[in-house]
Amino acid sequence: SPQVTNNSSNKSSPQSQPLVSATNNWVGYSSHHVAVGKNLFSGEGLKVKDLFFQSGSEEMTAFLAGKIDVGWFSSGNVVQMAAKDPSIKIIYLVDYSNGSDGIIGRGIKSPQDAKGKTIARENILFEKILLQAYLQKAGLTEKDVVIKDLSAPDAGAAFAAKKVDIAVTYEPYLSQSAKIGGGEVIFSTKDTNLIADVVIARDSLIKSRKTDLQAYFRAVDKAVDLLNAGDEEALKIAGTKLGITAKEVKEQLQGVKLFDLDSNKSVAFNKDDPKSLIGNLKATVKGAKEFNIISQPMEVESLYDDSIVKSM
Amino acid sequence: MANSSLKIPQPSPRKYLYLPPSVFWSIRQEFPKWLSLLLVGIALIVPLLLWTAISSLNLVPPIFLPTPAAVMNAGIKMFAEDNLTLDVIVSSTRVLAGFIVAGIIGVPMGLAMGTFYSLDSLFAPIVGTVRYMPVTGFVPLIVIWLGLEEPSKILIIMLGVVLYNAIMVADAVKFIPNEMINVAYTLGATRRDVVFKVIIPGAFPSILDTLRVNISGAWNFLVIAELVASQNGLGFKIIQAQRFLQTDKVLFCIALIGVIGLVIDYGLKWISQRLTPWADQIHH
Amino acid sequence: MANSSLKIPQPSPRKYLYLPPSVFWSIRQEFPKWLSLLLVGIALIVPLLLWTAISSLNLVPPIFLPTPAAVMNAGIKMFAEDNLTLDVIVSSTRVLAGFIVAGIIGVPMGLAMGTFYSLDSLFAPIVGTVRYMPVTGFVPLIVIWLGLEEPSKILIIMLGVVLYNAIMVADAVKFIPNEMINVAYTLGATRRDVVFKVIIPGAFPSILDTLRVNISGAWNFLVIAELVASQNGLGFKIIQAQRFLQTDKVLFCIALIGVIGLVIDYGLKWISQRLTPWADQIHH
Amino acid sequence: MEETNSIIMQVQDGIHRSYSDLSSPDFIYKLEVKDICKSYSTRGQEKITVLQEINLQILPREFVCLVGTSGCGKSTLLNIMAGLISPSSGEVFVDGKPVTGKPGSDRGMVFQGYTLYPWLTVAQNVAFGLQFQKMPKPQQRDRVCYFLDVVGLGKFAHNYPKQLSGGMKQRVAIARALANEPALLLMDEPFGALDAQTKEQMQEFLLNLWEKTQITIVMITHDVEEAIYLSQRVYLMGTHPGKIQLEIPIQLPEYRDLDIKLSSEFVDIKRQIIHGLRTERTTINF
Amino acid sequence: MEETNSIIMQVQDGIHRSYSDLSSPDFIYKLEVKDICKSYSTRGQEKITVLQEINLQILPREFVCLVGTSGCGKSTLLNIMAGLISPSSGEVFVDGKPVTGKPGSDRGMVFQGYTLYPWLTVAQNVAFGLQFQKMPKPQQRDRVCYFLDVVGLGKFAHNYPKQLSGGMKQRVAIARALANEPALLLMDEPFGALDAQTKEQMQEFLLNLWEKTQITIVMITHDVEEAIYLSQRVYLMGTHPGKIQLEIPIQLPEYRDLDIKLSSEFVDIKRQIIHGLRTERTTINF
Ligand SMILES: Nc1ncnc2c1ncn2[C@@H]1O[C@H](COP(=O)(O)OP(=O)(O)OP(=O)(O)O)[C@@H](O)[C@H]1O
Ligand SMILES: Nc1ncnc2c1ncn2[C@@H]1O[C@H](COP(=O)(O)OP(=O)(O)OP(=O)(O)O)[C@@H](O)[C@H]1O
Ligand SMILES: [Mg+2]
Ligand SMILES: [Mg+2]
Repeated sequence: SPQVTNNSSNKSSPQSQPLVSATNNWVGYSSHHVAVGKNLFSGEGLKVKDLFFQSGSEEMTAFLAGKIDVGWFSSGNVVQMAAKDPSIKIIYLVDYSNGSDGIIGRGIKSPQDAKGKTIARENILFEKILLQAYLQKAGLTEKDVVIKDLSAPDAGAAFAAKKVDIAVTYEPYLSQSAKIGGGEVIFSTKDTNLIADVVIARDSLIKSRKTDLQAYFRAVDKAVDLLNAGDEEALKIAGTKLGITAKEVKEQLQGVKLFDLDSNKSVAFNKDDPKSLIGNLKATVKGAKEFNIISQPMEVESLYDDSIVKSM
Repeated sequence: MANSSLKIPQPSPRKYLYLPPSVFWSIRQEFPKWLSLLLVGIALIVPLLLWTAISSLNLVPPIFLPTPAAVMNAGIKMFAEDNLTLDVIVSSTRVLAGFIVAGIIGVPMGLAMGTFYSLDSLFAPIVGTVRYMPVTGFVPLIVIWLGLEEPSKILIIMLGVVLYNAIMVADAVKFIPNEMINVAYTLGATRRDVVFKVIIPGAFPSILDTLRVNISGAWNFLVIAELVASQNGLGFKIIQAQRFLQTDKVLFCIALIGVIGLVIDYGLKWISQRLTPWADQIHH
Repeated sequence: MANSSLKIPQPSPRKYLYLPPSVFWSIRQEFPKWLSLLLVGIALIVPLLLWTAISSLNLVPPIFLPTPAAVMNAGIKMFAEDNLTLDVIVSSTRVLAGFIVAGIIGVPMGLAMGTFYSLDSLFAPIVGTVRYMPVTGFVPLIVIWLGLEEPSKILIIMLGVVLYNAIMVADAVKFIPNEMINVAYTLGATRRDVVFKVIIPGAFPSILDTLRVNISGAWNFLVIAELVASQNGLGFKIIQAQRFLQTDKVLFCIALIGVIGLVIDYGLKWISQRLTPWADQIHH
Repeated sequence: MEETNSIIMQVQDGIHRSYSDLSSPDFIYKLEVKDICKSYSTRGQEKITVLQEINLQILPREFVCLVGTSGCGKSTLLNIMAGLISPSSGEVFVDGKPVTGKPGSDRGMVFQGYTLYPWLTVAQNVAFGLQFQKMPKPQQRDRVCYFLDVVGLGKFAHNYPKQLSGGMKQRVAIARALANEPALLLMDEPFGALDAQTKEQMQEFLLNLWEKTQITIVMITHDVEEAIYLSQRVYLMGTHPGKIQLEIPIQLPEYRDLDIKLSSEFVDIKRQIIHGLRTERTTINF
Repeated sequence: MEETNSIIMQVQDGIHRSYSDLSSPDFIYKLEVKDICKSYSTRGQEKITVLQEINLQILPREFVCLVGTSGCGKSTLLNIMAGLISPSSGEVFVDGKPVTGKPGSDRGMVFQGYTLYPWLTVAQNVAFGLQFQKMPKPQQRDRVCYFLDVVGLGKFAHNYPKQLSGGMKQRVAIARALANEPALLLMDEPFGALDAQTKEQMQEFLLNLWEKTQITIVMITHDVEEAIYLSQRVYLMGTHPGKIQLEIPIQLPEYRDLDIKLSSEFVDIKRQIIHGLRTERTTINF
């Protein structure tokens, strides 16, 4: 299996090397922006190089290319990357989508009604899994409906223009399109662990820069607390990064359940908790295999490394 | 050869065909400056009016097509709060850098292809295949080799344009008459001289046209380029605003790119005219 | 005027400059067919060898650059299992449809702009702004108006190319000498006749060149077009494979597009030569 | 051949008006050029006046030649007559109607640079004007055939212009203008690229055509003998700026043959014109 | 003016070799054309033979004219001599060295279509060849000035070609070829677009230049008088396919003036050539 040498992790004096940390425009990653913006990382004596992507696929490419030390991804993306590079490990649970992602429909009373309907969704693992979870309730699969491959924004537009009956999308498209398109949210990630976002790093980095990572997550933890407390300045920092107002960040975050260090310790990697990340990963790996996105079945245990979180 | 059977009972006052004078439809004749300005004005105002009409009549949901006024407001706010000026500067620099590199590589390549059949044979297969390939497909390789900084963004823009430069310049060189090359030979020119003293000056107006056509291509690739770990730029702003359904911002950025384009187009046309005083002035 | 002070002590056997004969560097002279084929061969094989070398030496991780053999295998599998033939047909149809519409609109528009200053004033602002704008920004509007079926895909491809057609044809029309138009006038041609009998035939070789240049643009926009609710097509396959990090499939599809492009390029060149027997044959 | 000749024969008997007809009050000139001035403004430099107050009248069925030193403005004047260049001031009338800046098929033109359409064969070039008259195809074909024979290019009907020699291109341009049967034929050095033999034949044909049809001809030529042999009046143009220097009526019989070039009247006129040209400011100094 | 004249004066005394020198075994012709054939293959049609077994020798310091009907292949032959067109078979030698298909600055050429560079001013066009000799700028300027004066275009030095008349363009092309001082000057109807006056002046100048320098000149012309007046030998070309029909040595004194055109020898030669041209198959029938 291919091993990508990670330049920044193999260098001798790890302390002098900034940690290259990458996120994308998902609102759940606001804690990263707050940690950067409020100098929480440097407060921990850590140099962090902040990379920001507008699309998950570019971020995945950069990570696999060894240009990133610590990456914030959806668990679906991680499963795909780990299939290519098994040294990639999940070390922290950022959030669960908690209503921020969902499915809107027009005249859909129950999952049974979806049969034969036209559904717009993006061909991305977490959206496929979300739709699968909904259809499964009525024993349906994607084969029983007409799928239109559209990015979440375009799916929203298509629903608003009544070109499709059902659309899988996220906020703010979710509520806006439902309103204009004369429909309602028929399924969402509220109170589920269907869509999880995590932080990953490679084995080598986890070993060589353990202290740095600990400092890193201490800073993130502070940021999460600020956000959860609705700190005005923190929201504003996140908003600036995402191109929205502090108020909008706050609204958006209502559809996201952010995890701090404690809940990471207690929930995230706890096999016994039905809402743990393990459950999410199992579903994701299963979906990925079903959808032929990965060729080999994967051990969920090989996907994460809770040593950093546990050591703190 | 004498088998024809012409009977021409020429009706005495034969009907002759005249060219009726026309201002609007004049071909390469004088054209009043005021009419030109009027038409340009119409061309700019009519789409704006259409847009206003469509958006005010709610033919399209306003979140997907806000009114021009809303877009204008969003723009003013972006300039005031989001430091849009920086985005404009950053994006323009990227486009310019990519475009200059594409010119430095593409134009000589095109000249070489148009001039030498050997180099045409050598480059045509590459130009003929790579030109068709979507640049997005190469983004991973670019990231690996050039990393996430400016060079990869510039390379993406460059790749999108360079082969178009080459093929269009090569096509332009074809139209230089053989006689011009022959004259140079009889005056003692080497092939090198022919390239520098005949082919380059002869193709110069077309090279300028080519660059004017293709600089818009460079702007088209900006969005793709700024997908790669950007912190700013107009393309970045467009994608960012799209993510949160800020259509007014998206449209403002697009319109801004359009205005930049218009300035570039008219500017390059003006420069073209200055640089080639010898060319037939066709208009005015 | 007589102020010159020429002293030309002409060294008796003056050094004259000759053009040394050259096969490889010949300009518009005969060029051996075999050498041309050899060079085309080299141009195709060298990049393949480079690719093989880079990928076999593991200079780039295989997830990003699989070996040609691996890509070939992926391709064979795609043809066998994924019905790639259908994708090729579907994508070609889309490109062709978009391209034909872009030709039907863009070429007359370019002719009109190049011919009439009035229509140039009218269209130039639109061509000069819209050409610069990223098509991606219009996708939501296209979805709302045209829906999710073929028309919106064709429209995206069309939008990507049509203005380039227009501006390039307009530039070509400029190069038709005034005298050709004047001759027609003295023979009783109306402006309409001039357009159809002088300007169109005169610009015809350039129109063909323009179409050949821009059909690759249509293929470039295929990926964007097939982001919109596609179930098949090469662009769709590329996006899908890219999302799921199947670089071998991505590269195979890209290479396939390149091969299609090469065939189109040489085909159009050949057709060009057939259709314009009167043009100077420059090569061979 | 007999039949094709009909094209020339079937015309009214030319009523050769003499120059004195001008006295008639309602007389209408075929072509009248009134107070034409033309100047070009060049970038940075001052205006260059090329033509200054040109006045001339041409009678119906007249054959007039324009001679003058190179660069004196002959081509410019002819283009203004044809309506292709707009004068800076002044007007052009054909049959009393103003046609300034209005080209038309009444005034055929042979250009100094020939200007054939490279994408058309020789035959198609000659037929170019006929299609605008909506002439039926077979008739077009016959006429093209006839005029190509006239200029000796029957065999080259299906060649493209790039396959022709300079003189052959010029002859195609002549055939094209003739085939369109203009009322007024404007020719800019039409026989300049022809060898003596061909030129003589073309001259004879042109004279023949002129005698048998009602056509009015204005021709620029550098060949003084040609001018005298063909025309009824010669305008001598002066230079810097271009103006009409001299008007020489050619008092030779209507029907001329080549021998006339040896007659003493002919030689006298020739001397007169050459003298006129010589007194023009000499532009060449070495 | 005295100083500029030095360009012409500073040459060896011309040793005018007579035609009989040819007997010398190691004699080297200035230009030799050996068994030249040229044919074009046209699409679909058969091959057209344009030149068939052309053989001719030109002595150093000779002035030779080529005459022939339009389309007989004169320009093609001249282009082959210049090395610009490759013959189908045969060879061209300059000073005994083969130069087939090898153009060079030893053979200057004035093209039938002038072909000026539109992006260069008149002066830059004339200077075009000088830059290749790496001539210093001031010297270039002087030479350009001189030759522009010669062709009477001193005032137009900074105009672009599009601002010139046909005859003026032709003169620029002549000046350009002359300024480059070739050993052998090939001219394709160089005075065709010039008025009688200018043409005479150019002829005189050319004769002057030729007498005072070692230049060898081959010139295509349609003006038989010009051919006789200028040259020492006239080649008459026949047509279909092009071949050398007749070679007429001009037995006139070396130093000629315009009056010579009236001498009986001159008229005799003229008659001979015109007769030669007439016996050529007539291509024009009407
Ligand atoms: N590319 C070509 N293809 C076919 N035939 C050609 C081509 N070029 C020239 N010819 C033919 O070659 C012949 C000679 O042409 P050339 O230009 O040498 O004539 P020329 O003697 O210079 O005539 P002119 O006095 O009219 O200039 C012509 O009959 C012409 O039709
Ligand atoms: N576009 C232009 N700009 C400036 N001057 C011009 C332009 N066109 C022509 N001229 C000038 O007008 C004058 C007359 O040109 P024209 O072509 O009418 O001369 P001509 O009498 O036909 O000469 P020739 O016998 O050499 O053909 C020339 O001196 C020329 O320089
Ligand atoms: Mg003229
Ligand atoms: Mg010729």
